[in-house]
Amino acid sequence: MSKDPTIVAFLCNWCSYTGADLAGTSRMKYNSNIRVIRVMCSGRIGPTFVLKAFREGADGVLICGCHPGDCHYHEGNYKCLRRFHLLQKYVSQLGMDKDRIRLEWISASEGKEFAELVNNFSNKIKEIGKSKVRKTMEEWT
Amino acid sequence: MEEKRIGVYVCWCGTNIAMMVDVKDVSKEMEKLPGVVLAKNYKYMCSDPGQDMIIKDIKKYNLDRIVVAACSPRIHEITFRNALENAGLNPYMLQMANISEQDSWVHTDRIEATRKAKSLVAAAIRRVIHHKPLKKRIVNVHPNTLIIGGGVAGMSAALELSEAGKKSFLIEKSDQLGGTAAKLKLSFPYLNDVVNDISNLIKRVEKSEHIQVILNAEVQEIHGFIGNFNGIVKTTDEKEYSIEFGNTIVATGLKSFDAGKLKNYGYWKYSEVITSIEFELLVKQGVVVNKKGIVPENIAIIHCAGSRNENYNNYCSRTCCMSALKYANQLRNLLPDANIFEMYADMRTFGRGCEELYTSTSRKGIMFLMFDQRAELPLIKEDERGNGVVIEFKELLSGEEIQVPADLVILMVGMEAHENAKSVSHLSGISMDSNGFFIEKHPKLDPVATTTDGVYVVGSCQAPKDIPDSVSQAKAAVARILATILRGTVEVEVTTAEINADICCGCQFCISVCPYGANSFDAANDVSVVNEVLCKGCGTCATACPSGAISTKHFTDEQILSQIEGLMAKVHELEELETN
Amino acid sequence: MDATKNNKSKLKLAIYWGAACGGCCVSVLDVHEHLYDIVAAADLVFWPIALDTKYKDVEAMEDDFIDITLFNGAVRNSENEHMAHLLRQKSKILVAYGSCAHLGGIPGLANLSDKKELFNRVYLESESTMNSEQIFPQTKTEVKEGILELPEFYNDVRALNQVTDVDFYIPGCPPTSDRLLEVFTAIVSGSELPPKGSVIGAQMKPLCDECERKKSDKKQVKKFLRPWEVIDDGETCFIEQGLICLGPATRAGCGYRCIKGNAPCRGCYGPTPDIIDPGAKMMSAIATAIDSNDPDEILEIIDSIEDPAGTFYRVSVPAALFRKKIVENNVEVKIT
Amino acid sequence: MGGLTMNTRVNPDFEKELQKYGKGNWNECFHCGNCTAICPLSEDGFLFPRNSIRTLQMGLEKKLETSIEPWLCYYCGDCSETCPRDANPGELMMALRRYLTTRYDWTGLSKKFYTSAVWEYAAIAIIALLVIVSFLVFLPLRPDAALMVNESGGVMINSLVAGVSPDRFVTLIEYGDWLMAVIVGGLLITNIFNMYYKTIIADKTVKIPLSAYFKEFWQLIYNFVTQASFSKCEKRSYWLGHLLLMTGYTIMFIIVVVFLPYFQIEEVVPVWHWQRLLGYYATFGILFFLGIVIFQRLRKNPITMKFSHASDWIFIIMLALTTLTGIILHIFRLAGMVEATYYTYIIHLAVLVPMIVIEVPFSKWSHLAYRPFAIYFSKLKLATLKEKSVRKLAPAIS
Amino acid sequence: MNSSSENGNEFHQKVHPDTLVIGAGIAGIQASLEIANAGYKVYLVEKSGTIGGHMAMFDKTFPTLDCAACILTPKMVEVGQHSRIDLLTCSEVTEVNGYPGAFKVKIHKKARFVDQQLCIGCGSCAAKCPGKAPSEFDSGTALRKAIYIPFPQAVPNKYLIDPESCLYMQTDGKKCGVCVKFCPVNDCIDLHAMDEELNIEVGNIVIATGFKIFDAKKVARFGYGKFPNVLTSLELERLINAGGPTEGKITFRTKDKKGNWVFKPDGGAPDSVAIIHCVGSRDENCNAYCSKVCCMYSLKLAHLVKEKLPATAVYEYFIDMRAFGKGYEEFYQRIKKEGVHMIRGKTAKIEEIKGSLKLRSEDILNNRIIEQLADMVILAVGLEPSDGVKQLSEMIGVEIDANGWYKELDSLLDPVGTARQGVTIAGVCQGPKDIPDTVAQASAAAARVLQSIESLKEVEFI
Repeated sequence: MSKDPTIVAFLCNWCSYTGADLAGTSRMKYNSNIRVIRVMCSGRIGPTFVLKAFREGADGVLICGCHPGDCHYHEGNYKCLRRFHLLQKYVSQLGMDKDRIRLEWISASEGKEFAELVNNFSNKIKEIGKSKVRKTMEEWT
Repeated sequence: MEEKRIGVYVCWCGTNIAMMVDVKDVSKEMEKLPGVVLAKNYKYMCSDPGQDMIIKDIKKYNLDRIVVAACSPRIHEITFRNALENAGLNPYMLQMANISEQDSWVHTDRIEATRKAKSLVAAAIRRVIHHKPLKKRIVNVHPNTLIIGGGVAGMSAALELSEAGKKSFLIEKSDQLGGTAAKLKLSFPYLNDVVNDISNLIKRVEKSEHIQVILNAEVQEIHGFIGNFNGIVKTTDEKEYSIEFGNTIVATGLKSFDAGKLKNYGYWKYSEVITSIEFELLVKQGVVVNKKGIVPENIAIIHCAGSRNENYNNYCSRTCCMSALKYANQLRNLLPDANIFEMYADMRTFGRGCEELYTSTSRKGIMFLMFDQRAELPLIKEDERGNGVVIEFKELLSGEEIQVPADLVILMVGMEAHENAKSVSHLSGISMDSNGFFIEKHPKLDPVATTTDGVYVVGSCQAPKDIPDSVSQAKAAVARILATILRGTVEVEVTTAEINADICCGCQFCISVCPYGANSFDAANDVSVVNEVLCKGCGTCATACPSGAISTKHFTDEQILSQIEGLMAKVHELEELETN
Repeated sequence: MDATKNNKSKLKLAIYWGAACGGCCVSVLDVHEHLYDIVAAADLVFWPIALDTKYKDVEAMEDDFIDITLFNGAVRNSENEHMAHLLRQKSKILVAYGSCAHLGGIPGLANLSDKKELFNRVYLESESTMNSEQIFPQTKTEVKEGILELPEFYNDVRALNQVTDVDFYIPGCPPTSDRLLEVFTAIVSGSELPPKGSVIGAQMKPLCDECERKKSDKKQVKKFLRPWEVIDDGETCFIEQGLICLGPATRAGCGYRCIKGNAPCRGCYGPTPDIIDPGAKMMSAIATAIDSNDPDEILEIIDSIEDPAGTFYRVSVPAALFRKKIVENNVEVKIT
Repeated sequence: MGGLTMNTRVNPDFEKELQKYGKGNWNECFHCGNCTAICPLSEDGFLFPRNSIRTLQMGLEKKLETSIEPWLCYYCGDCSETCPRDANPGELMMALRRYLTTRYDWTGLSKKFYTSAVWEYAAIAIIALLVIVSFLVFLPLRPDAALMVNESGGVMINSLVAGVSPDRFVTLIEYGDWLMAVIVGGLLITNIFNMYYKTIIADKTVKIPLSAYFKEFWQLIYNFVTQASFSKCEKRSYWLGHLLLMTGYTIMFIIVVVFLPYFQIEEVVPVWHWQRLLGYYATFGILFFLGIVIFQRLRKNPITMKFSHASDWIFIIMLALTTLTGIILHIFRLAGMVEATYYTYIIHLAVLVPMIVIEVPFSKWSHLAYRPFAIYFSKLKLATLKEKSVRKLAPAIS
Repeated sequence: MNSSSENGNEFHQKVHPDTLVIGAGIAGIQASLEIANAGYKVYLVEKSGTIGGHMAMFDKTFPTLDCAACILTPKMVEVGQHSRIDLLTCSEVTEVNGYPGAFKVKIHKKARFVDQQLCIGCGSCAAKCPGKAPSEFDSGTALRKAIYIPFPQAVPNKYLIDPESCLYMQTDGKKCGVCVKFCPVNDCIDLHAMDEELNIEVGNIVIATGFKIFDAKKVARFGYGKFPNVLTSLELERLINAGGPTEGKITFRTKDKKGNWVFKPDGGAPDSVAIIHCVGSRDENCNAYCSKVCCMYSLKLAHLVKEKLPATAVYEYFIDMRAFGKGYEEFYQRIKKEGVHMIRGKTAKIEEIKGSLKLRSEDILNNRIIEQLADMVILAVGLEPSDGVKQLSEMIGVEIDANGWYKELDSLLDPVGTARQGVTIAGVCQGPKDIPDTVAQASAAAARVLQSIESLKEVEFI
């Protein structure tokens, strides 16, 4: 079986994690190569977590937060948006395809949208192919 | 560091998980991980025997950390934390892995789903190693209650509280109490005259010394958390009240759908076409005439105006069928020999006494016609054969394309969210679904509470409902509030931020980041400090802190990084297993 | 001075430089007159920049002969690696002295490109080079006198701890002499050494703790500027003036000498404790300081940060999670 | 949008109009489809009774007038028993049959009789009087009637009238019969044509080829004779009872009208003679079933007998009186009581003639004709609608 | 609160802080928890051997399809472990005297014959027990032993003996008694335990007696009881439930060796399932009222059948599809999209032909008769007041309406109070309703109790 790429997803507890649960209760089907880590707000997700995920071998990182204006803590998602763009610039400077990192807004009632997002992102990552970060960094020749 | 003793429990959840995830294989695999003392699986972990098993194991094997792989932590993290507490273990030494809503229910390949479950549980195990015991914070509860919305739900809640001797602030946007209920003449299903019932209710609210009614007022801001809220209310004549309260009840109700949007009904074009709200006014004055002032001979009542249709509102507004029957009865009394037509999609008369009203109304010579409210709506146009209009549509029960003459058409407009619903949800820190209704914590576990402690949603603002159901919900919220007031204190979430003074250099990056102003600069010690009372634990400042001095309890960098490591390590291990 | 004299009372001190600029060795001299105290307390047995001890002399020493070795400079080629292993074998305490040994330093920036791009740039494309036959340096070249050998040029630069086991780190580019002195006197006085692997000669708190510039909570930036684009008022914190200063993410201990020279901190003293990626935290802080919520405006402001990798990892690319260039097939990289 | 096809306008008043033809709270029906499903006679293309209730509720007069579904129902009452809303659909079909009878009758008398019982009673009384007077005046009893007893002691029935020979008397009666038959038959046939026009000709949706008429003709006879579809109803006892009555009545009709001369003869044939047996069977058939019906209608149980319209009673009573007077006539005749026979004979005719004249074309009797024709017409339509929807398919739902 | 005239209906002085809750379905459980969590004592009286009521039998709940056990069992655990809730199972209220605020209640507690403290729930007694009876919890789809636990997650999670099916008790001690021998804990089972009478004093009474389902045998034309594969909706719920007799598989009802009809996991799955709405409801011949929940639970069952047997064709015969609540209409549209055939037209009768069932119904919207062969037919039976409602209402002095549902004080503004102060009603005993409305009404009843204790407390709350 071809090694399916692995995607690490950081979901905020109030909106996107609830949306993912809703996709579950509505029995939507999506690609199983995604692994979810729950944080209280998308504002908690910073470059360190994303870089660590890639360093540990993730092929794609998905960050989801509440729609602008819906954040349970009012502004967490805006901060996440700012870090996301700077991080994309940094990683492309290091030679990694910046589309391996994706930020989307998923609300508590958007189960279907979450399922579609996962499928479409995992297809995109399959297209780009598996990430070489872990191999490159562990190579000491 | 003393050695960690972890217990892992994988739940079948009946067949919900077991049908797609090989739970036995997962629990066997987890035994190999470092720190894991035992790994078991059981049919219903959240049940009595399930929780007992955890409690007994903790005592028997003196476990100090528990991982439960089951459904979403949003549903049962509290349940298992209580189980840990009963076993004498700090409730925060628990980590859950969501292998049902986010694994077995959403994948189709059993091998893949089981492999995913293994990496999720391995990640949870690596994370729980870094969990630290946390003590729940107890805060006092202010006995007053803020009630937003002076409709029948808000008033019932205020009255129930005042009869228990508790004070409440009743804030009403318009200039009078009563909301939609005040506009009614009769109620369904027993067609009792409610005018004086509602006015008595309003009088009792105005008379009660425990209820401070503030009309023409809107809440500008709310700060604080359960038990310790404070807010500012501003009235249209610029008066300002700053109030303190322990709980909030949102009872803002709904407004009626704007009939003008329904092109086919020509609400603005024809004076014969009125909405149910306008009909209530007419019938209250006891004279039923259309806008031309003519007493109608043919009256058509059209259900589902703006409801159950993709182009307008997709949901059912629940109370219009019964109101329509009520109107048919009122019309029959006022105009004994008028022809009354009632056009419905599904006759939804489900409540107590409602089917009986439907039966008795059918005996009153009312022609019930069925139309498909999801297809093209019936068309209203001029009646060539005389004054008044004609409604043309396909009647489903006979399959005939028919024409109904009418010189009065009553549109049973559905309900929808107020324009300012979004700002109310912001204000009180609750969330709204795609239809604009406020989201309850759990439709069955907790139908009136919200994910924000101390804030309750009652009445139609949570979803369209009739008066008795709204009153039930209002009193249900009061039950929970009375319980917290009587106990005097309430436990508050404790995953707030904390600043390590040895590392913090006072660079003040974190001050402006916090929307709640929980971080402040202590000039004396040249460090920033967190006000645990205001902090809600979102963690944005922890990620913004350049020196890593700030971390949020239970979501520290170390915990999340180790969760990532555990996750990916298991993925690679299984991949190697796969290839060779 | 006879380095090999076996004088029991004196400590045997060795200083070596790998891929370095020599600044660290010079910083040892910066102690000025205290040099005599050092020399009094310790014998310099190996210090290529100053003494003529040969490699084979070091190889001749028995293990742990040297008490303390201050290894500065990164590991760029096989010679640096060889000496690193050798000195590790020969010395009781191996100290990564200075940013290059500690984090990879300025040479570490080479990791943003790979060996092929470097060689092309240096030996083909550089404006002053005429190399039509495309001759590249080889590890072995035949000449009539015999075989010339050069050390192998590794594909990436590494910090000392990525090559061998390091006891202590003294950060700084170069480390300030006062810190060196304090460390040295501490060792000489035989006081109890901190746990292995800890960073010495620097504080736990970031630079802002020392820095006298006025700080406030107005950390919102509409546009990031380069030092020459701002008339610095000399008092307020650089970040509040739109300059990226890595002070808040860098350990104090250097006496904020750069900021005294009106230049924003470059982070040479390395990250604060328990940080797994030196640049990521500062990048996160700076991004959070962007004063806009509109995606396009954010991109615009980020355009004003020309070179995130170079800015946030000035001295620490090899110590980063993304420690070197990743070659992905479909991504061509714009070399600034 | 809907402009093209002329939408038929609903008429809420029609339902009040129909109340006259039968009591039933049909507007209580909420269209659950239970009655149509429970009825074994309802089939695709001719669904009833729900469809008819709907048409009635909406006041689609034209559609109602052209529908033959009411005639396909034999009123077994299953639908009314199981109706969740007590809308008793069975009674509606009965009312519709009465209504349709008035619509088919071009003279308008039927409507008068159905809508006001007084008219019907009056009409019957007038005709009865007419018969009695005409007898008393034109065919008085012979003074020496007492002699008119034949050797076996039975009254020579045909020779009771003064101045008229027995065969002459019989032919007179026969002429009367035929005259009545012609008038009444004519009316009935024209009504049947009216029914044919309304249900087949006016219905543009289906064109019946000529060949179908002959191919399906056997249906007409078969259903007339056996009421085959009634046998499909759950309660077969209703069918048998009705069959008994029908056969008895037909026999009586044939004996009295068609072969009058061979039956109304002077001699009194012995008991076991086939003519008398035939008579006794016919009488028993009618009386037995009528007895049950009358008993049930009085007790208003079962549900089919719960609502009795005036026309129901009149039809039953007239039929019963005719039979009873026939029996008494027979007894008096056998007993040789000449005067009694004569007067009973007059009364017998005074009941028989109005029944034929009123009931046959204008009232309940007409269902004998309309039902078989309705079945025949329905078979015609079904035969031409070749693509009869295959019943046992999985419902293709949008 | 308008007080009614006779003195027997008025609070006179301080209200006794304890509360009696009758019936431990989700309504009783919710009310007890709300009151107990506010610090007052609750006596929770339950007729059967376990709390949980009907909700415990369901697999999933509409419209969110989250599993019923996942919602209910934690609340049951909380009740089981709550220090201020005194749980009395196998008990019934026999007498209520006193007046509002000071009711004296006599409770008859049937013997469980197994000591609740000692029993460790090992189950070795049940393994050996010869006595068998249809399991009430599985609504007859499976058999249980005479000594049994109603269901694995029951609270109290202890065994009890059903005297009717216990050989020992039927032959008053001559035969069997095998369970005592095999019980590892000595004198844990006492086959001669006597019933008890308890007398308690409470200030408020909450009635939450729930419902029983309509007996489908009353509609003979559907052939329930005659044709084996005509099931009630509750029976299908038990089949679909993983804890049920077939571990979640939908199978036919087959005859076992001894000739009684049982469901076995390998009983073979149906290829077509028809669900008939309004069985016993909206019917003048049975119950004229609408039972409010059958449309929605039928949609849910259709979805669950489709989910477990994707190839099976599912039909729903309904009159009006009453999907009125939050998310209900969207759920209805979703089920339609999942390929469940919705036919407007109530089935009239069912006949059995060569093992499969022929349904005859009118497909009104497509203007035709459908005679459909289905392997299995589910009757969406309506709700009726539970047994004993009449006596209980007379005992407590509150009225019930013609259909047997308790009468609320004011149909508009007080759906939980009754004509007698101190007595409140919650849940389906006041009329059919779904779980969210039941839970809300239970909390509302609790509010009335708390408010009554609070308002007449001597010491004014500071």
